[in-house]
Amino acid sequence: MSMNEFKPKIVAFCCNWCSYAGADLAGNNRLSYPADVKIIRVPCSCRVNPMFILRAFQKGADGVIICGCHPGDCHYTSGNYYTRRRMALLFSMLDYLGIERERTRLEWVSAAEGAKFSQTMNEFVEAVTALGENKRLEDLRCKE
Amino acid sequence: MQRVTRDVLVQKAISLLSAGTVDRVLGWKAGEFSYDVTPYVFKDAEALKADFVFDDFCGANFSKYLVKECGKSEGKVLVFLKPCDTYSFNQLLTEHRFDREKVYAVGIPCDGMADITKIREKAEGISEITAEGDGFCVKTLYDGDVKLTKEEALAERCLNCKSQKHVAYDELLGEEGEVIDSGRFTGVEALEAMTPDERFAFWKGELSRCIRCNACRDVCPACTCEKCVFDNPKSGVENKAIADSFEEKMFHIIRAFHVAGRCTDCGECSRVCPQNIPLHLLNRKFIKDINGFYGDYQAGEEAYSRAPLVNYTTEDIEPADAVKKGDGENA
Amino acid sequence: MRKISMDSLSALFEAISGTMPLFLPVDGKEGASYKKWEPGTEYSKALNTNKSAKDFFFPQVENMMAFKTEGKNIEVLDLKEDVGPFAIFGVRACDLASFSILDRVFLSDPVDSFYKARRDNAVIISVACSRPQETCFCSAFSIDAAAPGGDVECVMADGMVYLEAKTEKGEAFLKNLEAVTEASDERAAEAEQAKIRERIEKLPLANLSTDAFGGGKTMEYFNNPLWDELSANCLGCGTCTFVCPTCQCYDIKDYNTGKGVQRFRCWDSCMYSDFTKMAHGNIRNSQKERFRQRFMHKLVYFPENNEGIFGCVGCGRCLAKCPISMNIVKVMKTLGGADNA
Amino acid sequence: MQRVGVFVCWCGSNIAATVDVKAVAEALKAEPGVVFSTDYQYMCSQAGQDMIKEAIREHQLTGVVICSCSPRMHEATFRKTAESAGINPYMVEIANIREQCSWVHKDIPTGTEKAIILGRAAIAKVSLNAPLTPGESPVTKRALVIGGGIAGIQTALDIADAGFPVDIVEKKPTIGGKMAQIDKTFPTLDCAACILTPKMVDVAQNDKIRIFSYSEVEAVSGFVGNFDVKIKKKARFVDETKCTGCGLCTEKCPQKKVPNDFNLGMDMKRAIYIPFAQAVPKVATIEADYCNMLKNGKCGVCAKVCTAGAIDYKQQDEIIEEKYGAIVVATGFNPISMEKFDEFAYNQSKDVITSLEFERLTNAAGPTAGKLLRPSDGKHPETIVFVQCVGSRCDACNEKGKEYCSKICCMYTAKHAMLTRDKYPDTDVYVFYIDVRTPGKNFDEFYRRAVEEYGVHYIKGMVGKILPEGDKLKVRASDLIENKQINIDADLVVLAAAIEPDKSARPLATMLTASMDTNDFFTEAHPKLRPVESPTAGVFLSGACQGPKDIPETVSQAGAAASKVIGLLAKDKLLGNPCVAGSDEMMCNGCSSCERVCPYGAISYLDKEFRMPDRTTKVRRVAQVNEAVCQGCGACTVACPSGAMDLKGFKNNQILAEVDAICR
Repeated sequence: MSMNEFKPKIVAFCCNWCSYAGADLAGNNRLSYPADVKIIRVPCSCRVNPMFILRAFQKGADGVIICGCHPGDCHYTSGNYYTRRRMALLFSMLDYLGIERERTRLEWVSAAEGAKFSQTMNEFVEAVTALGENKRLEDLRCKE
Repeated sequence: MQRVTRDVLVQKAISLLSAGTVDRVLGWKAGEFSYDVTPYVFKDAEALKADFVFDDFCGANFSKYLVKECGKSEGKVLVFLKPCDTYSFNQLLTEHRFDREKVYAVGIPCDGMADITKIREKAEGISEITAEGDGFCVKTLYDGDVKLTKEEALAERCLNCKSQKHVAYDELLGEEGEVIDSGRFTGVEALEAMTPDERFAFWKGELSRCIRCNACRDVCPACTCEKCVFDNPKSGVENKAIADSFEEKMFHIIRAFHVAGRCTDCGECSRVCPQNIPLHLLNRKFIKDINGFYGDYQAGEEAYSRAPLVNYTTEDIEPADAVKKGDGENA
Repeated sequence: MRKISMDSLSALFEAISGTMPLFLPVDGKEGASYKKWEPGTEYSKALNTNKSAKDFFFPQVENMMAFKTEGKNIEVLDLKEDVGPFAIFGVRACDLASFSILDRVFLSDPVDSFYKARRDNAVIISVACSRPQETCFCSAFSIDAAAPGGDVECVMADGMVYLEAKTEKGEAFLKNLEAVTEASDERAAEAEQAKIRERIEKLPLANLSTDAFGGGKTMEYFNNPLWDELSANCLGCGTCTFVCPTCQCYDIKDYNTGKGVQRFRCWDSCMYSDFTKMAHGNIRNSQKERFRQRFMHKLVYFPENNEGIFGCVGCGRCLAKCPISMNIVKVMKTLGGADNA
Repeated sequence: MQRVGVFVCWCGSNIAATVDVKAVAEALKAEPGVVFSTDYQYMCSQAGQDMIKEAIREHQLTGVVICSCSPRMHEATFRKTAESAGINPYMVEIANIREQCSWVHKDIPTGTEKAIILGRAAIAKVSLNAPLTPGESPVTKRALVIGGGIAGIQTALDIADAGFPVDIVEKKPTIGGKMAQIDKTFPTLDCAACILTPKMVDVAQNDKIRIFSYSEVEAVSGFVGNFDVKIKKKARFVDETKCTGCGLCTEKCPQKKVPNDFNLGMDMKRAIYIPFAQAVPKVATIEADYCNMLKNGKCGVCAKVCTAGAIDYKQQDEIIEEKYGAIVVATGFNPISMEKFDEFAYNQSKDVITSLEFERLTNAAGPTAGKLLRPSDGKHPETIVFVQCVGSRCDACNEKGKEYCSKICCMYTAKHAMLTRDKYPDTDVYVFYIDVRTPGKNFDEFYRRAVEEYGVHYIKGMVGKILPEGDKLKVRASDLIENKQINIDADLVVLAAAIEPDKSARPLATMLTASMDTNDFFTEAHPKLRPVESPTAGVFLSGACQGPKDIPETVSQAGAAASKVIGLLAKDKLLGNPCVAGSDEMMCNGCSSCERVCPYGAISYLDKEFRMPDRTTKVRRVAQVNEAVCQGCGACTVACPSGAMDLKGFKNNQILAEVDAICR
């Protein structure tokens, strides 16, 4: 590993009931994924405001992933259905503005899917690393 | 040229005033020139006779004014609504933003409104603009008469008019029109067909002109928040100017997202932008996506309908597929 | 007086650019706006730019300083940029007049050093308005669009541009351009100026009068009931303020970059609900009060404090840009009574 | 400014092996607001907790950050620790540096760097935390059961047994529901009435239970522990308190042409009637549409013969208002209408009947006194065809039927076929099926007996068409196993109609703000783990209103719902989750976006007078969150464009602060 290899900053919003527990399970099973991923716990994926995602990019994130319960399994019955609509429209809009679509992702990870959590994060980090630094949604003031 | 004349509207307003149905009239007031009409609340027949205008420059959508105007007196206010204004009217009703009982809405036909910015590109030093047949004749200070076709003079939103039908009114003047299968998404489709690099360059060129005057927001009938997040220091995203190119994107993405599923595509945002940014291309992207992802939905078409972003089905499209669909597959 | 043919303008621009950066109106999607000249850049034919020329001296956003934090330590960084000489070509009389209004604010004690640095370094080449527009009313403020002034004054007539130095700085500047210009007498330029003055007299707003306004009129207008209807439908946006060449209000804000704090100033608008917001709230709570402030400032308060000089130059941008077509001319005509109607 | 203490746990070597805990504690000491930072081997141990408590006191900490295992593990532990040291338990934040750091990353520099960032995010968040207190609300110790079928009966009995008063609202004149109409039950073949009616009597005699029969729920407001319900008691024109149920009126009433709905219209009743002999309450009811006295004032026979003086032609609908702590929905099911199934000739021939009609035909109290006779001509049918899955398991595009399996039809059809062959061995019995589904105790044995012992002809295939011809029903069907078309001349055809939720369920769900699926079955709070609770707190589900069920399943769910209700009513006060949504009224537009996405119906609106900054007053519609109902998902916070709606414990600025700290 060379010293100046690009290490992306990844913010992962995980719902408390499924995906955060899935991440814990990945830990229990020692299923590794890059340390570039930092998790923020939210009660439900529907708590994730598009503003949080844009803010992450503004402050220097290179990728943002949102993880929630599988459709139909939401602890709050319907929260993730709203998430799905909001993110479908938001991601499509970001794509429309010419921002790389691989920088945002929504995944359904259950509390039992530690392996899926780890695999998803590995894939996501790989995809974002391939894109390189986030230039299109950056705020120059927040750069070094 | 509008098929309904100013005199008809004035007469209607005076008769409703004298019958006591309404105690004031929200209308357009003549300005200094042929084109600079101002929204104005007329209180009596004299003022109406003197200053009321209705012509090809009455583009302002009055629906939003009702939010402020309704509380001002016990009586009803008369409002004239063009077909596209009625969609905003319904949407505001859906969101409980004004008291329907305090309004008397008269639907009026519209033959498209002229865009003074577009006319200025063709004619400088305008001393008078008159409708002439299907187009316009612009008398200029230095270049004589300049003739403009409808396409050269009408606002983009009117050339791509989505509906001649009034979806809300107490009374209708003239014949009811139809919903139009317009080409309003062609601009969005053209962008979708570009590469991401081209799209990024396009939007950079457009949004970098933004001066954050907030005119788009302040005129928007979907933006009636008591306090906008961008004005609220507690929101964490408040700002008064575009201090970094990121903020122009933040402002316009969030604004478009906040009105997604609620935007009636009235086009006021693009009309008022002092920097000519085609802001409707953002809102229309959301409208087109919503139609493509969740089935056709026109905000305001039906009062009290459930907007797509406060609704769901268990079979909705996944975001990854949605983004791919934006490549033009859902054209 | 020097002259150069319109067809050779690019040679003039190239010559100026050889010594300092040159900015001039260029057509864009928004209309004309000032851009830096590069080979191939076309000078706009538009009468005036979409936004005013005040941005050169008082930009919308300007970084002032930064606080860099490291753990619990803090370091203050000066972010003032070094400003070198630059030239602005194509400034019209109204915008030029606006500079002297801004100077009264920014160059009076305490002097705004950011503003002053730019102002001192600028060479302003004005252009007389051969084709004033229907929205123009600079004559109401005794501004002569035929002789705008500046460091160098240009008059364009019959395919020629006539340049005349108006200041020492301008003389030096023109001297440097002798290779691309030739000497000329004043006749053609003066003839054009006379024509321009005739045109101005025929403009629709030519009769607009400021007689009803000025210092000492605060009580006459402040409680005028007409403010209610004038402001009734104002959207409270900042369009008029931001296109205005004389509006000079700003806010100073801090931005947390995560690594420290960047302090910047940016334009503010008295039309905004959070303008001059203080601990107790706003000093002007209704849109009527805010609207009144903007026009009272331009028509009464500013002249009261500045030897009768009004805070408006009649550029007409707000007439063209206000989303509801409410503007200073309508305010003057409504409040000013029969003289103006 | 918060005074934050940071406690970095080694978790033995679980964390310390991959994270340099000392370096983490040292680095976090430099963060704004941090006044104390340390590390320890086991923070969750008694010694570790004591260390935290002591630091809170010594350094006057106002916020605590624990860098340790997952908050799902010890958040509650550390909150209690903080509380016992005198600070609000919600002033604690956990940085998960074990499951989400030390266990998934390999080398110490990487692990340490990430642990510091996670710690920073927790510090940034806790700096914006505010003390939170769970709301308290009292519990009205009375339950309402909506629906008086076996589900409602069982739930009511179990709740009453625990000592809590229960009201049953039943829209029919008697409780008993569908089970009262059934003849025998599978797979034991005991008589339905024999096991149901004693329970009905228990209900009637239980002094904790009130029955509002011939009544409907009119309006529901309030929330868990505190529901206000309006019940409409429909006029039955008989004074319940006076009627002795002697039945004389029902014999003397001259209006004999009233279709008997209890027998599904297969015979007639009088205009004044008692649905069946064991009805509870055993009180007569007048069918107003048919009563001559009520229609034109000419008759009055019943009043004349009633020795108790119970007849009251002037009786009006009555509204009862009552408070409840819990509501159980037990609205049950109905067979779907066969009107659209032309291919089965249900409308053309009286001899094509539904399974429920078949139950009445074989019931001793039914229209034929239990003899299996054809409805058309009263003859004994010799060839009987049963058709399964009529309207069940249909394609989504088929608008006639349902996509789901109705679950009970396989078993009752086997029961019908078996009983027919048992009583009438001379009959030929065919059953057409798609699959035979028998996943229940003794179910498959039961079905095999029908085939093997009773010689019922089970044919895999669907009936394509039934044509009435003379006194026969020409049944055209396919046999998928033999792969051939078959034609049967049947005397009687019995359709196993799909079942659907009762039509009253949808408006009731709206009143309760309880969610439903697309088939109008009530949705559970969790499909696996909370199957008898609705997502709306305080609303419970019993029986087929939640999905198709047989009797034993219904009874067990009824008992489970009762136990949940008892658990709720046993509490004097309800403690809420303090991490709930709240609306800033000064910013709220009253637009209803939040209300529309709330899965719990926790948001309502109020027209409130506000004093505006310009010293005027203005009435505005603003959102109100009922903290007892809100579960804290946060859907509303994103739906709100103005940001007026925020979620305590996960406020916008807290999450933004975490984002900022991570991306720094």
